[in-house]
Amino acid sequence: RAAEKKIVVGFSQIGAESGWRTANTESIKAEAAKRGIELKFADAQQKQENQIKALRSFVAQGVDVIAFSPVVETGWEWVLREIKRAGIPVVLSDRAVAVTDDSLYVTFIGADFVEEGRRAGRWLAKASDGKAVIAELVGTPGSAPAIDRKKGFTEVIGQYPGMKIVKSQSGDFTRAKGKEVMESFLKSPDAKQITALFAHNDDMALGAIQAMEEAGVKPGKDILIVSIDGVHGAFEAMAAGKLNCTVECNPLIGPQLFDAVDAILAKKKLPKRTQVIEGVFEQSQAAAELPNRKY
Amino acid sequence: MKFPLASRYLPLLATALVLAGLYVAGCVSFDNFSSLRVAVNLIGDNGFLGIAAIGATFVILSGGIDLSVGAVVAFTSILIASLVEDHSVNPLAAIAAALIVGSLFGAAMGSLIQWFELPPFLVTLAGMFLARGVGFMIHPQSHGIQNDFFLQTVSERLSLPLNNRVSFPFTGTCFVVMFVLATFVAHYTRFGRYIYALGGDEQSARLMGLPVARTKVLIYALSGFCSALAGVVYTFYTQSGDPASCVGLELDAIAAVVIGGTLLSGGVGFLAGTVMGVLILGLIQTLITFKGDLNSWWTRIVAGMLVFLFILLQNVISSASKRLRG
Amino acid sequence: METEPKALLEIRGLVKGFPGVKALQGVDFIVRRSEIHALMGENGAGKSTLIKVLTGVYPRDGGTMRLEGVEINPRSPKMAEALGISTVYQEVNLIPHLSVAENICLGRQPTFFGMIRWREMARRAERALRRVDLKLDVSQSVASCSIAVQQLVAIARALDVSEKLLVLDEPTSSLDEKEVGELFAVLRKLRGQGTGIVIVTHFLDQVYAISDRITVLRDGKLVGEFETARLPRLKLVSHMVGREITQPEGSARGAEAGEADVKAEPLLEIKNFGRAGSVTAMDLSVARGELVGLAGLLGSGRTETARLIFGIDKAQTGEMRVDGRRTSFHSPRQAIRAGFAFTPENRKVEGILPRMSVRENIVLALQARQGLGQMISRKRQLELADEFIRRLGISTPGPEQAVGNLSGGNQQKVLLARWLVTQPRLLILDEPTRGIDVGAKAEIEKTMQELRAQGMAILFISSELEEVVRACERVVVLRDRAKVGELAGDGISEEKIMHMIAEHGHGH
Amino acid sequence: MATERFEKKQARWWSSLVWPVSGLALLLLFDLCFTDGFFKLEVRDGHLYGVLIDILNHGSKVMLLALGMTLVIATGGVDLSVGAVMAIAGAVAARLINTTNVSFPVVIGVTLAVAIAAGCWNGLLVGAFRIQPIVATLILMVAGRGVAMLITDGQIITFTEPWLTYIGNGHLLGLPFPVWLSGGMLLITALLTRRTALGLFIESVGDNQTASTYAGVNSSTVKFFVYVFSGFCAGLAGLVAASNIKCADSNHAGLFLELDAILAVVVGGTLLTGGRFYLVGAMVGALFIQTLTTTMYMRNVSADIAPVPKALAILVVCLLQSPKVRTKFSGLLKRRGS
Ligand SMILES: Nc1ncnc2c1ncn2[C@@H]1O[C@H](COP(=O)(O)OP(=O)(O)OP(=O)(O)O)[C@@H](O)[C@H]1O
Ligand SMILES: Nc1ncnc2c1ncn2[C@@H]1O[C@H](COP(=O)(O)OP(=O)(O)OP(=O)(O)O)[C@@H](O)[C@H]1O
Ligand SMILES: [Mg+2]
Ligand SMILES: [Mg+2]
Repeated sequence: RAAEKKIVVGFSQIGAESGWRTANTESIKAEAAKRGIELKFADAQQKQENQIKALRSFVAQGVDVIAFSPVVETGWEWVLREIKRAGIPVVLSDRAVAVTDDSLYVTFIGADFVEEGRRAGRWLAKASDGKAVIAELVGTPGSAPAIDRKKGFTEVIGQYPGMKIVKSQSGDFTRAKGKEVMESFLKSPDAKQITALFAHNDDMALGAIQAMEEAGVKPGKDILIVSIDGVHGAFEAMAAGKLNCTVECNPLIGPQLFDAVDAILAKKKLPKRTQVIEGVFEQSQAAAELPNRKY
Repeated sequence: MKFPLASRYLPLLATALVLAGLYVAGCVSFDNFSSLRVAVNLIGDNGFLGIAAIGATFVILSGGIDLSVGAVVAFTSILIASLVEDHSVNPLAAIAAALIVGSLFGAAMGSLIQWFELPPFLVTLAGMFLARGVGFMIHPQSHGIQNDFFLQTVSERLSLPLNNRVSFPFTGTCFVVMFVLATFVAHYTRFGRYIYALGGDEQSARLMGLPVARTKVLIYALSGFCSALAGVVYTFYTQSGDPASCVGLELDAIAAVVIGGTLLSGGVGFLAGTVMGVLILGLIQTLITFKGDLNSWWTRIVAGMLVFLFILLQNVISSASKRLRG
Repeated sequence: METEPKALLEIRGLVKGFPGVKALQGVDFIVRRSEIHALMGENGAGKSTLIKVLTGVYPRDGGTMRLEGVEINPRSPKMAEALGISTVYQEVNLIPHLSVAENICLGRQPTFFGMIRWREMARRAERALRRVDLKLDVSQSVASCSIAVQQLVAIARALDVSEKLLVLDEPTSSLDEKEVGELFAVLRKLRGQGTGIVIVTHFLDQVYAISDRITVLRDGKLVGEFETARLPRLKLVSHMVGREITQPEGSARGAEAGEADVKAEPLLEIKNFGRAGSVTAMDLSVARGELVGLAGLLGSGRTETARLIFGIDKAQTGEMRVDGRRTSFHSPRQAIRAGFAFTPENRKVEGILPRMSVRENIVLALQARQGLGQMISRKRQLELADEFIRRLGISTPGPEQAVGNLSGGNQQKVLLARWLVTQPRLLILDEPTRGIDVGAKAEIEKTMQELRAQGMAILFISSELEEVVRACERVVVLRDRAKVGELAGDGISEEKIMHMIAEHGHGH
Repeated sequence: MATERFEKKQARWWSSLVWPVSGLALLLLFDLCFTDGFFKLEVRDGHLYGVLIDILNHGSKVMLLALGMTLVIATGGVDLSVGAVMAIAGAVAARLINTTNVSFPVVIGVTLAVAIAAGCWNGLLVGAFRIQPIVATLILMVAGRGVAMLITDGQIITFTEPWLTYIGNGHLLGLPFPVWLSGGMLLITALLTRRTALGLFIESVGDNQTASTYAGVNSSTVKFFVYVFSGFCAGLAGLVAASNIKCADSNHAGLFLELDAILAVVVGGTLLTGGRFYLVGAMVGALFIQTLTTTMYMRNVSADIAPVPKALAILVVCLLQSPKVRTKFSGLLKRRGS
């Protein structure tokens, strides 16, 4: 009887704040449709409380598996326990949670933000021979990617005495803010020294590139630019020589996610953590990679 | 003999009717919607919003506005988390401290509004920025609480089992208790009536010899207290503190108050209306989650349309019943 | 125990200024125990300001105040109340959305361990209202009561607060004779119990009927204190206006009343006009150049009739003809376009735009009728404002003063000016003389007659029967929200009107 | 009526500006003393270049919004939907410009028409259905961003069309085009409200709606108009925002800008309860907010604690505006002087 019933998966997404996120959502939806799984999708609009509400509502609806990308790391203990009591397995995607009892979820599929920061740092150290005066465009204050990427990045450049961050300001992960903040960086007295830019995501880097062009600074040449995500626009910019490097953060985790769901329902054992396959792309690879970018 | 229900209760009745209609519509369209768990979730999940909205109701009834709500909730949550985790303060003491700080913060804003005759909008906006910034100073990111009081006592022991699967969470209990207390304050204390008087006509209230200054400061203190309590409930709910949380919560609170029939210009409204407003916003969210096939943008559009539909029905019902009564 | 009557309240050298206005310039004012003391003066003389300084609404710039010999310095009405001074301010100051009972008991609600006892409160409110002989459902909201009822509620509240010193600023401005009589009976009783009472009114009859002493202010200065019995009326008026006055002549109803043989066809005609819960089956007509009065007791439906005609409320039955053509108005705008004008009785809520200037308040209706595009030039606006400030004697520092800062009577004049500038065909005046001083009242009556002579039709509502009788050539009498009769020409007299009202039994 | 005749005191339009301007001046003075390079201006590629120009440029979005918002607030209302309308406008423009065969004027025309339609929706709810402005506009605030995302499919849509990018990036006579746009709109709004009776009607509705209705002002129509106008202004601001970054970002365009616009209006001296309004004051308010933001960027104030100095700055402006504080202050000065 159970076999005839369609599998129902509840998925709570953080929001739709960027093209990256939309691609992430689409990948999951498309994969669910492909496998004939009924997906209950809930958008939390960046709010943890909305997400908790959605998770509890999934319990009330009696879904088979719950998956979600947590808005923040902490604060999931109670609701996860409630889900566990209801006997529903949980899969985390994209971001991890901090819980005392890791039996509260089955597996985590996603990126390691700290590692992304490290990769960006390593690339910059190599490209600049360990000597760089860096401006940093930080993500939204308090958000996990902003904090972790900064952490990874500073960890790496801390090993190079010739590298230091002179400007650091939040660009809220948006192009408009990235541009506005970069403009003010470029007008500050120490602007001339800046040799590199680290942006926590591609959108801010793309905004900053516009600001540089308007100020008569050559992006990618006068100032080395490294950012994270690897969206389509970033590859275009790299192909045009305006961006130097992007650290990929792959949103297309739909297949991996539903592989995990299938495995759980088939009562197979899963590793606690599944890393998403990600790369670091430089200008030389851009033109070749560009056609493969769907988001 | 007059109809016992005075016409001032009409909007309330209309709101209740539409709320019930919305609920029934949900039950008809979705399996499991009528389950006890959904109803319990509705109250428990919206507990902190409800408490914040109760505070906002007092302020709006008095003709003011408080934009600091969301920031104070976030500030309180991170304050408690930091006190309990980093400074090993007793959880109850931390909660008490947070409530006191919240009330004082509100009272300070109230004093500025009263003594310097500053517009509440600006003062509470400044308060919002301040609370947000100080929250980040305490701890720059979300901070989990491992203390047993939060992990065990609040979430397990203090929730009331209703049947063997569903229990009424403590956050919901806080909401209900706060609602009862607030209703008592609003309708059975002089202070409560002064709030209405202040919102009805501040000039007249002063000329009638009411203690306008004291009342005003107290109202903002009360709102600060409610925000802080909402923050406490939020920490119960998430068992963590987060300085970045609850952005725009004040708008949800104000929306709930206004949907509940309270006039933004002050003087007219009921706490019961506010509670219904909160439940309506929650119900709309629940309906969308149960629907489950809307993408992010359709979620917003449908949410907006549901609010619109609700307001429209509410208007139609209350004006029709007014006409019926002549 | 009757020693020499010691002063209850003693004010010396009181000074108060506003930006551009010296409202009080060294005023002395003394009230004794068991005395009713009238405070008189033209609009803007400073009466209300004196009262507001006394009760701590405004801080004073100079002078001393003593109550029972003790220096007092109240900084809020609350403190004044605590000292035993209870006040009814000029504009009705109640909380519109709260019930009558609450308004009366606000601040003094009976409580049981801090919990308000609503039943007891209603009982207490009823008792307070009974003192001013008012019976009504105390759970209804104040906003749903007519302005006269609101005034009575405010008085009932003040009577309930304290009995040492009672200050009433124009308490009778919208009451009819019967209500005034009730109020005075209460005041006399209080006087017998030792209360000192200050009353402000522009009705000379009332002053002589009730007061023991009179203090006259003019332009913020004290003119003098007089014993009422020894001060002839003309003398009082002279003191108020500051020059000698000869008897103003009684009947303003001109000689033309006789030649009103074949009046032009009526400008406005309503038949069987009415609305459930408001007015039933009203017939009424007003012709060009005719001044028709609407008389009736408080709550008899005069205001409601005016609102129906002006399109504020929509009539449900009957028909309306303007110039013989069937018309109906859905909004005041339409009525205004047809050449109607209406000064509402509740100037605070329905009349003035408090934060806008005298100039803007005056030109608003004219501009609204002309529409958006044809903006009246600033120069023309100032001309109009200046003209009416002069004509109606509006006392203001200038046309740019915010209307909310004017004295009550002057606000009323601004409202009148607003409609006079539109040169309407039909002018509906609902208690236009409310709170207006004697001189200005005569001026308004004169203006009405002039306008009538120029062919304007006027519908005049006033609680002062005397005024109605003097001015109108036809009077429609209302009772219980229905028309009970009509008087015309020499048939109009106060007795006949009263008789008509009383004919069908009494009570409302 | 022999009261003393005082000279006619005409309220001059700039007298209300003193306080917001002094708030801004105070902030600029701070920057002059403590922020290096803030006042550096140079000519590059034939146009002015410097932080001050950036402030004007970036401030123009809020300035445009504040123009509409001033009128809305003057009627006693509020328009929360402007940010969402900006997003819709940007989305429509980007979508259309990337469609072949659609010329630039058509794009602008359609975009502004859509923005006006959004304003009509708000105006209808508030003016005709008498829904409280805050909920009425909340509906579009929530749904509008969804509509914008629907138009762009949740993606960032970039464009390169030169005219459209000119709106947010071009220069005219040495100044950025958005500055001219907001200046021009200020002029138009001022003419519209002060050379016709519209300003009088708006203020009267805000001061006492009942009274102005009885005086023949069509308050529903006045309200309807101000929301339409606000929608139009938001449409322009949306075009500028999109053009500035050469793409439509439905998620972030105009996010939380409604709050800045309201703040600008209130700092400018207009009361939230309605009545008198001050257009130039609102412009100064908008510049104040932008100056504050830019100052924080320049001084490297970390974004997470940036709200604290912002709060303090708002409080200072508040206190400057408070009549109570002013009288106390001038009393103090007088005592000193005598
Ligand atoms: N708040 C205020 N601001 C500025 N001027 C004021 C204010 N209140 C009163 N005035 C002015 O003070 C003067 C005295 O006003 P007041 O109200 O005392 O007159 P009044 O004698 O009560 O007149 P009325 O009979 O019309 O009520 C008037 O010229 C008035 O314009
Ligand atoms: N806005 C209103 N809403 C509801 N009821 C009203 C309103 N205004 C007046 N009433 C009621 O209608 C009745 C008739 O009032 P109306 O004001 O027409 O009487 P009036 O003859 O003008 O007497 P008054 O001297 O009191 O003005 C009163 O009993 C009053 O309580
Ligand atoms: Mg007076
Ligand atoms: Mg009347």
